[in-house]
Amino acid sequence: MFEEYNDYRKTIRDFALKEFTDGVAAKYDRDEEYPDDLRKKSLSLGIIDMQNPAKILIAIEELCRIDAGLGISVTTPYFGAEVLMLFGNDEQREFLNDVYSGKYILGLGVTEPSGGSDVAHIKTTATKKGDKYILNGSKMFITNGAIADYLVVLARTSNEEKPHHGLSTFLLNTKLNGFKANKLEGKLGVRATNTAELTFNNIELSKDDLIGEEGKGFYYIMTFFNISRIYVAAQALGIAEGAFDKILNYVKSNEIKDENTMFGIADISTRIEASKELTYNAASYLFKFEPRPQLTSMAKAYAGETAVYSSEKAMEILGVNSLNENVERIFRNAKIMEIWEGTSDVEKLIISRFILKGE
Amino acid sequence: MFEEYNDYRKTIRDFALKEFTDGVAAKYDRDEEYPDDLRKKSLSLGIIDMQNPAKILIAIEELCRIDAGLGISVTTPYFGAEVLMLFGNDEQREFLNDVYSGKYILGLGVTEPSGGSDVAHIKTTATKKGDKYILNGSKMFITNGAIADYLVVLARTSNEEKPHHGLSTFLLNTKLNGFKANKLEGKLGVRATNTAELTFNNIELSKDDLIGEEGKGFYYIMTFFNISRIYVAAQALGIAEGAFDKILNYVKSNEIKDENTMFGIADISTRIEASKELTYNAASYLFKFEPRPQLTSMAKAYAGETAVYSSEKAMEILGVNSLNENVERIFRNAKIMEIWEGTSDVEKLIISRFILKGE
Amino acid sequence: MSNLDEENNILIDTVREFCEKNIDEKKIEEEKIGKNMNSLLASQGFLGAKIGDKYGGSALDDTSYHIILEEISKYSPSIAMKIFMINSLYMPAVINTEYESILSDVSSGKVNVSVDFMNDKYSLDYNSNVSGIIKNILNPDSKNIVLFDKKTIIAESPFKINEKDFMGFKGLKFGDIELDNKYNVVDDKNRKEDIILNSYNDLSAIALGIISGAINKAMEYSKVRTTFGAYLKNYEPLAFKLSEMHSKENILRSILYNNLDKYYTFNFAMDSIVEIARFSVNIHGGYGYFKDFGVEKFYRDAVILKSIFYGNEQLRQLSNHVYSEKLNFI
Amino acid sequence: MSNLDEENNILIDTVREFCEKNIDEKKIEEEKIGKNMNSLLASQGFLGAKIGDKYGGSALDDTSYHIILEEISKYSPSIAMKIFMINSLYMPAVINTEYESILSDVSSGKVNVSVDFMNDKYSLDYNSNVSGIIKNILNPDSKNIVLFDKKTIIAESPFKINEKDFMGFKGLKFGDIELDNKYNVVDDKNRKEDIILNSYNDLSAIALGIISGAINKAMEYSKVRTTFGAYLKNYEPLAFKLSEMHSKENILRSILYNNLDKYYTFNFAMDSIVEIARFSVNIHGGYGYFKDFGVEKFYRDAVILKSIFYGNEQLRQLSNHVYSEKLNFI
Repeated sequence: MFEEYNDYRKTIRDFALKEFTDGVAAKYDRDEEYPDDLRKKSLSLGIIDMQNPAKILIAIEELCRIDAGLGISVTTPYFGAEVLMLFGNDEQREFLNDVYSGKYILGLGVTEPSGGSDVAHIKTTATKKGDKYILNGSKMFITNGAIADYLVVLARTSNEEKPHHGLSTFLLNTKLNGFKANKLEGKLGVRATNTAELTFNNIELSKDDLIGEEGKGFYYIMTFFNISRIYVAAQALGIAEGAFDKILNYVKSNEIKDENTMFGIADISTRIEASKELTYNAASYLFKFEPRPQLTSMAKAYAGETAVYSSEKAMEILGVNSLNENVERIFRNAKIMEIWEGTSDVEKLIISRFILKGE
Repeated sequence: MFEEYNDYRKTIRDFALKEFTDGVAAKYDRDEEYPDDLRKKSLSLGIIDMQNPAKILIAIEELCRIDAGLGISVTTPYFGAEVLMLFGNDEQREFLNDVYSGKYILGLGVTEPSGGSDVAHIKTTATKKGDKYILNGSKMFITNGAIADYLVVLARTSNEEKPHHGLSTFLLNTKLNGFKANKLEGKLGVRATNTAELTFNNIELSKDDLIGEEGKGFYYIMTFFNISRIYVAAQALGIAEGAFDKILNYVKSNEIKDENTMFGIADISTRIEASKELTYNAASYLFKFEPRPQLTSMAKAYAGETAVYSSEKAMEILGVNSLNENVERIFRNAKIMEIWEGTSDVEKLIISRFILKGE
Repeated sequence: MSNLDEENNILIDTVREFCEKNIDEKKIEEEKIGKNMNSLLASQGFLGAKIGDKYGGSALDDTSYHIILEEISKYSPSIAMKIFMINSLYMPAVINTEYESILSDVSSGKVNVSVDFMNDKYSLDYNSNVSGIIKNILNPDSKNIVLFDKKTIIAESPFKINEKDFMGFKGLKFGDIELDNKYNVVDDKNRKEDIILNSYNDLSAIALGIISGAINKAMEYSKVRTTFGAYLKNYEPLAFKLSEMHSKENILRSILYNNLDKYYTFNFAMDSIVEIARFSVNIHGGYGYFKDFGVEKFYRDAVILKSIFYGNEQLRQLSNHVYSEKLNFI
Repeated sequence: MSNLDEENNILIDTVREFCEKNIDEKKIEEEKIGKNMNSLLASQGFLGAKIGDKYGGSALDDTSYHIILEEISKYSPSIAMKIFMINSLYMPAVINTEYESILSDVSSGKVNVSVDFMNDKYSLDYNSNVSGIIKNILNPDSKNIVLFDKKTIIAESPFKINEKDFMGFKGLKFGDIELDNKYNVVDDKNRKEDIILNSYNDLSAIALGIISGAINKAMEYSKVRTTFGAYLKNYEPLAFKLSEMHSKENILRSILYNNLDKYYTFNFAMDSIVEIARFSVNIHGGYGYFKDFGVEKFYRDAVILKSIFYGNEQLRQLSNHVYSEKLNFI
């Protein structure tokens, strides 16, 4: 299913090699600045085609292979779009065109300061008042938080016995009164991406801002994560491959032949191959609408660990030569793969739950 | 490519569940005896179809999932057949029908006491004398060695500058004078399989016993290993799955729910899924005659390690309950997967060589 | 091992000499530990290593006991397990009870005793009768067996034994017992957990012996075996890994004899043992898979030791122990 | 740590108190180790911990030196690295040479010095001129720098520095130097290998501090952070893993201060450090990825420390060391 896109893959790779030069990547990393110019350039080349998930996956992999900070930055302005696509009304889906065209940057506001991966217990509320909802609360670690024009936000609309029953999703215009974004600085890696803490202070939402039905938000978000996880797997796969590229380049150009390094190459390449097959296989089920969440979680957890493993091995094999920002940046970027959109621990619980249910 | 055989898979599984009962498996394990009756039964049901490598792979996986000692025993009487199939003359290929029908048991004699995985430096000689070859030397760890009717044997026919240039393959009738097989006992696992040390004392081979061309034996054997490795991967995959079955069964029937065990289940199932995809993917290239040896080696090395990992985890998770011969037998069987047909170390050198060559 | 004194070193030499002369583990595995071996072990004072001298034991201190367990495990994990069961499990259960006088026959090798590790369920009645099945027990051919029910009890022979073949600690008999026997209470509490907790260092000593025996086999082999034209020890990935394992062996020895917190020592032992034993088998290639080379037994016994004595329950204990400690920082 | 005496414990308390009061690693990473901090470190005798008193140093024994490195690393791996570079790398290169008198200014914090770890190539001419590029050097703003060519030489400032941002040991300046400087020979041999070998225990002490700092952060966090309605420490897979890491920390401390073979200790330290630092970040979830929580620095510095000081070359040394040892068995 992915081999047919080999030409597309090459286009993406060429773009990344040309635009994500070491100097550019290092600069955005140092400055912790969102690369809006690169986003626009990628848009003008039509690199992301939201109609084709296989192409999105490939684009993410190939871009992150060159630089994950920039790669994620240019592929993330659509983050959360699937919620609107699957559950939004006509108008909201119409709105997505402006996201795809780059007019608007989108983001997803789910995680909260006290919550982490525990989505069901979020505390942000959207209290119904006439035909409005009043939004109050805060969100944490929100990608695009300080640059997004709109955010898909999860909030509590009612208190139910089962906490995840009372949640709903809204499309929030960040220009509204009461919205505040505080850009978070000092990230270990993927520093070109924008991350923010948000506060909602009596923001007035209209009922048209509700996405789908009230009370179904938890389900919408879980459905979304079952999709978006595959893209995180692709990010991780790209990072692992990028780290391995550095190793191969170093080994070849220094004519390193010792067997311990050869064993390292075998181990890393095997894990990368396994990550790739897990990711593509899970994606192929997902993209023909037969999702197997345990396969997606396996792909994400395994590829995430492989990204970290490969990048640490790059540091180890290159030794003192790794103290080069274009290598150590990869290892700093890799770490987030075990953290966002469900830590590896959460993935493991998902996997075991499905496995035990499944037989 | 493998899903179309799901019915066949079920047939095999049913056969194994019926015939490879715990009692039967334990008995052959204890007695270290080759299960010739089971071999005949499997033949009468036509379980192995040498014309269809995908079915062989599935049969090996499913049989080893129930018991590797018996599973390998009934699928190994054809061991070495591919050498004849690919490089033999018409008569030798004709002879294979008697192997497939079960009239003869075949085996492969490559490894030597001093050699291990170092095939190029074997010491057995086949010295030309008129139109005969006189075979002298010894072989070690030969599967089917003491029960085979015929063996594909690698021997040195000339001394060349590059040692692997002087090797040739022969089809040896084990009834010939000068052949001696000493069954090796005291194996850690797969004890139902037959393993022997062989000595060749002035055995007279005719030139018709030569397989293919003189001096090409090393190449034939390497080609063979590039095929047979995928079947070892399938053995290992089956063992890993079998160990995991024991874990799931234990966890479910004892209603174990603690998170540490859940993490274990996630880790094991992820590695098994990765082993499966690596194996099937490598096999699919191989079976359409586009072998990618590095993928095959990755599959074998990874699945072998996973077999050991899963079976050790079964011992750990079942704790004192694992002291049951039907569980600990799996862990004893698993170990051979990292050893035969190229230790994991050799696989790693193959992988890295291909990777460095490949780019 | 600078922390061991002259006397300790003499003991080490004595035990090694004994083992070299008397222990053929292959034979022990085939024929089980028999009468002769029992007498030999008794005459050396090994069987009753920790038993008091009024019962003919050696009343050794912990360090000496650990030296014996370590050194014997290098040759025969089975014998070490037998000594361990007597001194670390059985004796603590019976000491200060009416059963303690049996220790005389135990330390002299006249009778076997055993302890049920499994979480078997028994039925006790008012006529001091215990029934049920003991599964997978080492030393079923025992005079009596300590069982852990709500209380700590002792079941009296004769036992109806269903002997089974088993691949771990093969020098000991193994099997199931169909219980229909007399029993006596030796403690009103189930002392299993506390007895095993107290034996952590003893188990670490056995683990150290297994680790040491396996690595030494592997290192010796790596010096004499050639492949692809060079000694195995010249293949760096193998040499590095063996050297790292050898480092761990020495670390374990250091912390055991320096008496570091037993939870840490035991965790480290259990964390290393299987990987080390497994890799020692790997180093031997095909030979490692055969009993004759004397290395696969370490792998078997390593895995079995861990299966019996280390699981979630022990990790829970470690974790409780760690979280109840005053942290060394801030 | 029963192996440490009263005096050692007083030193530990002193260093901790100093760190608590004076070290704000976030600020140090942002502003680099500045004049004030240098004076403070000098006044405590840390900068010249091993330097003799004729040069104003503290002339400490190894144990005291390791205590300082460990304790400071828990707060600021950067400061520990600075102290290490002076005492373990620079001083051994210059002692007993005409340069040793500079140690006065070093121990008082007046001048920086540095050592080039990279395998950089230089050109030396007969006018005592050295040219070439020093890549990726910590403390480029130094009075002079030890270089390892065929001989051990010292290049004299002023240096043409191309400062770079760098994510490890961020309290120190970092960059490349375009060399066109005077040099002097301090030893006719390249002493890099022997100097680093001699510093194994010192590096292990820094590693121990990083490990300890990371685990303590993680354990504290696991006691206060809740998720899915329970404290993190109540999620067994996390608690077990933290407890196992805490065990390793204590093992490393035990073998370091008990003076086990330095090869073993260093291997164990390098084998554990990255996994422990990484997992300590993981425990913190999203927060772990941000500088504010003070844990990601341990991960960065752990990986960098290992990249600089532990690779095939060190494994080769370990392996040679192990294979040249008399084995403890047979």
